[in-house]
Amino acid sequence: MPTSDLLMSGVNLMVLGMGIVFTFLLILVFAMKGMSKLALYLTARHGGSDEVSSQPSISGQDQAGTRGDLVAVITAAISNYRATHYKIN
Amino acid sequence: MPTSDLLMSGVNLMVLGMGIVFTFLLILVFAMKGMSKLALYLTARHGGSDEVSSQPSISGQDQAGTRGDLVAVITAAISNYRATHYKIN
Amino acid sequence: MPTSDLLMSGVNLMVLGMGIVFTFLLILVFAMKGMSKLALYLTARHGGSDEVSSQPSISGQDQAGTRGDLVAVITAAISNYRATHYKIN
Amino acid sequence: MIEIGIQPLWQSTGLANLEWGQVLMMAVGCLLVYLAVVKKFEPLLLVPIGFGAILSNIPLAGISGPDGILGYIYTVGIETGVFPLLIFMGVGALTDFGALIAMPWTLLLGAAAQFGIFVTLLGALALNFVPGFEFTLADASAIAIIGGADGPTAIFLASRLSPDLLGAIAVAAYSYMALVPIIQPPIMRLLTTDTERNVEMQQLRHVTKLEKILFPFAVLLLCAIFLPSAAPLIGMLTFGNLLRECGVVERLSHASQNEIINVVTIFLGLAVGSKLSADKFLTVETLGILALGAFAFCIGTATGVIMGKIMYRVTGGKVNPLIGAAGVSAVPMAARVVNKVGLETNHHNFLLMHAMGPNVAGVIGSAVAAGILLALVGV
Amino acid sequence: MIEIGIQPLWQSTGLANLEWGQVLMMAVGCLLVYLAVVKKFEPLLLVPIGFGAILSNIPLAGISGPDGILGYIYTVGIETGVFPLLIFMGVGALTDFGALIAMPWTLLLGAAAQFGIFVTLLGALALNFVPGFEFTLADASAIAIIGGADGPTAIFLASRLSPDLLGAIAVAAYSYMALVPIIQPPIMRLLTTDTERNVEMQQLRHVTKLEKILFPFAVLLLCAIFLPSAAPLIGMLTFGNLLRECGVVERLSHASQNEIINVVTIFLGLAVGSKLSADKFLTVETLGILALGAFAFCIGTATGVIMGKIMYRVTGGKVNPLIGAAGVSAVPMAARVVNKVGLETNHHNFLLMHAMGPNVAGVIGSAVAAGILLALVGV
Amino acid sequence: MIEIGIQPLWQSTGLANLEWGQVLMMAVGCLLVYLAVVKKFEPLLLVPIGFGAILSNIPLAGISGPDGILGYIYTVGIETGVFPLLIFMGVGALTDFGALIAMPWTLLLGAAAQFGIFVTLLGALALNFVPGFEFTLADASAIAIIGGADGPTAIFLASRLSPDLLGAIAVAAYSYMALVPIIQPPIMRLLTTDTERNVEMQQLRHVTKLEKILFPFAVLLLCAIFLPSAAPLIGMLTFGNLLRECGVVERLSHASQNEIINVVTIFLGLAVGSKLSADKFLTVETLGILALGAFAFCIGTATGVIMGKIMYRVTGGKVNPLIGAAGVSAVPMAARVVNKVGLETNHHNFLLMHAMGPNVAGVIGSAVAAGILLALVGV
Ligand code: NA
Ligand code: NA
Ligand code: NA
Repeated sequence: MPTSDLLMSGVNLMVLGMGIVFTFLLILVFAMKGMSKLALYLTARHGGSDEVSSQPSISGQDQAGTRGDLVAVITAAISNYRATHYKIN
Repeated sequence: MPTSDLLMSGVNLMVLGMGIVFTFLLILVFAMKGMSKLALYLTARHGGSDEVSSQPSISGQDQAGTRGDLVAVITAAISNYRATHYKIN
Repeated sequence: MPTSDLLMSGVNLMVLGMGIVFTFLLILVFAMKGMSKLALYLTARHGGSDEVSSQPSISGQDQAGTRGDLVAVITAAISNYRATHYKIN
Repeated sequence: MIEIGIQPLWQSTGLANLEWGQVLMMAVGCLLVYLAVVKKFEPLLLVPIGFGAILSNIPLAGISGPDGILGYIYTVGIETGVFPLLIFMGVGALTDFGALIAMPWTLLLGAAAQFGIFVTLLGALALNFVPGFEFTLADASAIAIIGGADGPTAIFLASRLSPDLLGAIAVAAYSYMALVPIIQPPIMRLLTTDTERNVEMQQLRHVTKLEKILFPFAVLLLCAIFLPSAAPLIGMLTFGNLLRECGVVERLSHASQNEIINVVTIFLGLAVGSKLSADKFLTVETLGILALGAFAFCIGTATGVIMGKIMYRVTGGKVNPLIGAAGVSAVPMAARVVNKVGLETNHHNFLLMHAMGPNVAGVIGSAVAAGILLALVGV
Repeated sequence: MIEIGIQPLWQSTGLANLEWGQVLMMAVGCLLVYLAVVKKFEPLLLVPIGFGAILSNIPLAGISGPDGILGYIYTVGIETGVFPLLIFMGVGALTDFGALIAMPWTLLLGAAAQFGIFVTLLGALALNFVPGFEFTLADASAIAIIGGADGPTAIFLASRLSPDLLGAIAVAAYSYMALVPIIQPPIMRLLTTDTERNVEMQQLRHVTKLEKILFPFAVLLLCAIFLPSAAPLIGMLTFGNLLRECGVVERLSHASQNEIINVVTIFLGLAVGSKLSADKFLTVETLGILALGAFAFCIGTATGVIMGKIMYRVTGGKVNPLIGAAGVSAVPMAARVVNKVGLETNHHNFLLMHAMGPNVAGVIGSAVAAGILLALVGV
Repeated sequence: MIEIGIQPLWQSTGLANLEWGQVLMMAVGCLLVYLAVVKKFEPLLLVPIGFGAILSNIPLAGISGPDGILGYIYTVGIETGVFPLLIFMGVGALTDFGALIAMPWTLLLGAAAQFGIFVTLLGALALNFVPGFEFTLADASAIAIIGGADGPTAIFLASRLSPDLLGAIAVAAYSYMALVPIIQPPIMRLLTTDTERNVEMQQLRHVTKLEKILFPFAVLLLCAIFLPSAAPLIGMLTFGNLLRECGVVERLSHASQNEIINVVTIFLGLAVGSKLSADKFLTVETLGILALGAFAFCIGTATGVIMGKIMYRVTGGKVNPLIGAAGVSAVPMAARVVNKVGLETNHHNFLLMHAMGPNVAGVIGSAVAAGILLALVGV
């Protein structure tokens, strides 16, 4: 395929690709909004005290870094060592 | 194979199967009794103080659950971290 | 191949093999001396305080064995649990 | 030159290729995850199985196809039988057989509870009278093993005898294992009297370290002599247990109980889920399998308890018949159920330790039953 | 009888068989290790990649050949696509999507930043006008994905569309991800005003556990419906995230975040390194790929920021446009860069949490872009 | 219709199919486990090897057959050479080469101790004069490597040169490594004078972090230039060591030292055990291998000590010749033996650290010897 044709294909791909990316993520925005509404409704209906904080964190890092105290370490060690919850068959 | 023949085979399988299961486990009962006798004899002969308690436990669970205190955690952490006993070739 | 010929091959292999082993490791001796000189020069030039002690140890063993105290355990637990440093893509 | 119109673009969406069966199977996958997360049904298995079902029913993606990741995992781990055997090794490393060694007679309870397996085999064959069912002897055997209440054994046997039914069998096995606390108590209450349930058993004797080390050899030896077809399962179980008990390979014991079993559980679950395709699962046979599975659990519980009653008689009232129900395996859930039902009648009667004996005996019992089925029905 | 003279002995040394290209590639490997160890360039990947490059260029040893360990690892893990997908599972298990759930609109920032991918695709094709370059559409697509700033996605796509360029693409992807703190700030400062950079965003709302559990299903559902070609990547990502959030499979979540991702990272790195052979890497095309990669990152950053500026206008100044730069992914580095640039202007303005939204949106965005490229360009 | 009589049932038992050789091999397996558990002979390897031997000799079960789990593990891990190489990576990650870097001359002790390998090669060939022995040059080389006192190296070489003898060679290698505290001291005492054993060596110099990082590159570079056939072993060893020392990839270093080496050790042991079949092991050749192995260890120890004595002379009494015995490798057991024998003569003379130098040099030395044998004898 001559380079100019390839470039035409590339332009098509770009337009189409960015279009799909945007469309897809836009739909996802609305899906998430709907999902959140549903979740909040369900959580509220079922009593709904909820233990998850709104502070997102990259797993583990903050726990061991920011609150890097004995309690955190011991909690970590416990949760790490608990070979426990494996129901064995 | 017609279903009735299949059923006959099934009945045979059942009788035979349960027979073998029972026979096998019955032999195992005696094997275990013999094994225990041998083990107790050997243990007694070799001085025989023995550190294993009779309380069976699903691995780990009790340690971290029941005795879930600092000592247990630290023991766990040590035994977990000991990259030690690997003789390296 | 008759055994005597095999033996001749074996003698050749022995002479050659030990020769190569010795030559190789002798060259390595000098390579290591050169490498150490380079490293010490570079370390000195770059300020060069260096945290590694000269006490070689089989990994981990000494830490948990010799200095098997709380600090070591907690260090171990922390370093073990740090799911942290994984940059996630 | 790529010029893409609306038509081919539409053809590359999932929507355009979605079949009803796939939608239903994704719903089944979501249901399994729901049961796992909300109802705490064996979450370690049902979360990966459920999600695997969703992934493998996405149209066009081919995730469970021959070049998809789930397809690869299935070929490497299930078709070879390696994954269930590794899980069994981990189970061995996680299990303390002390209670069984202290009470070897409870092996008979573990034997009796396997009756559920063989009755179910008959039931599966009888279903062939109903139009729409066509179970071969191999199919029926694979279905029957659900009554063993032992996930890896069921997956191992199904992968050998009836791979097409593997998905439904694994789902049924784990679902009913999770339902043990609901299925078992009524049967246990029905078959026992108050006096029987009230029996306090004497404390377990001390078990020495040497006994625990010799135990795996004793079991494996008998298996090698009499039932070599059960040797892969029993062999890996006893190997794991030896790693645990020998006391000199803590690194390996730890790896079996953690890294290996965790990683394999994820892959096993996903691979089982990849077998939940519409054409294999959305059949009347699956309904039959689900019904037979429940039936198997009930029968197994009942025969276990009945054998418990026999031992109660023979020993002059020293054995609480409830512990027979633990013989189905479903470790350690069934033992806990026994403990709970026992406490209902007598608030000071803790049967947990005594129920662990038949409970782990049930694991051996169903591996033995699987070996028999393999030997007699397998090619 | 072995009688060995000097000649055949000399012929079995590396020195006698060394080619210049191999020497250069070993030097490239050393350079990558140097960058990783001294400059802290993505050490988890670049140390194994660099060392893999050294190993695979040792003459006669054949370590990356069909019978060598790196060759086996490549065949098993990369050719099948299994390794990058497992890394993606681990990434899902390590990622908290809470910030994104709290601010779903930031998904659009993650979309905008993917513009870098498609512009680079055009750039790669345009390079064909330069003599010496002959990129096919598949090559160009694989190169373009560097702009996604997401290692496993890049490796996955390259292994499918252009295996010969895999080494160079992976090296470029990880190198530029490490350079994010150097590449992004000037562009961010250039495109924003002081007022814009000064915007303090309101605190994130509380995100419930249920939302976090439903989130992976929402994403996967849309992917299954509209873009099944992205389902392997998105599927494993959401699976890992479900393990993390569902709260009932801590063992499996821990295994995904640690054992699996660590072990796979070692092998993935070595296998990628095994593709750094002289004849594949020491070409003018690699220079082109490196240039295009830098270009892609710049464009992606710029379009992210520009979309941020649009959202700043639309919301009447509630959105700080800087967070758009985090849309390229490069989690969590890009979010930290946003935070740092934000603090330069306003010492009390911590943007880290707000930047995490577009940051993880960028991961989804580039997986979506990869799916599109696979669907439209893949065979 | 299945109707099963006594005859076919009996035919499916192990008892009916048991051969004497299998009984003996199971006994050998039990003996290995006994040595491991009671005598603490290298339990990490000998427990899995012994149990693998038992499993693979169960009649009919086919556990080490082409469709058995041990057969799969052998094909995937040993035939490819991947498992011993991964163990070597772990060994590299577990080894601190600091003592060697501080005393590079001790490399010569590690060289001298390899004499045991080549003398044993000659011995194996000489055994061909005895009727019943027919060792090829490849067999003899594989047997000789037992003298390297390094398990993974022995398994790697044997899997390449003489797979049929792999089982016996691995068993001999690990058994003698466990016997180091019994084999070495008499030889050490015999060859040294009281004055020599009394030498206190000066404290090791400080080794910088940079030296430790550059060390793996120095070793690999020389290997690449002069002996590429040793590159797979040396390459993985130095890669593991770089992960350990570079300080920026703690996750990967931890994974190499734990998850990977533990899991691979279990599988490696089982797979080696699967080669302990009666027809391969119960031959007069195995007796020869066992005798040659002991011989190899003695010679290696002696030549190591003799080289120590030479260094004692050359340095004017600064080197304690005992540390030469550690040159056989068997890390860290041989170094401990040196320490113990040293303390017998002088209660304040701790030689452990000084013995670690030749000890780890021995690992490199035997990998080099393996490379030479591969280059000269391998196809
Ligand atoms: Na059972
Ligand atoms: Na991205
Ligand atoms: Na050695």
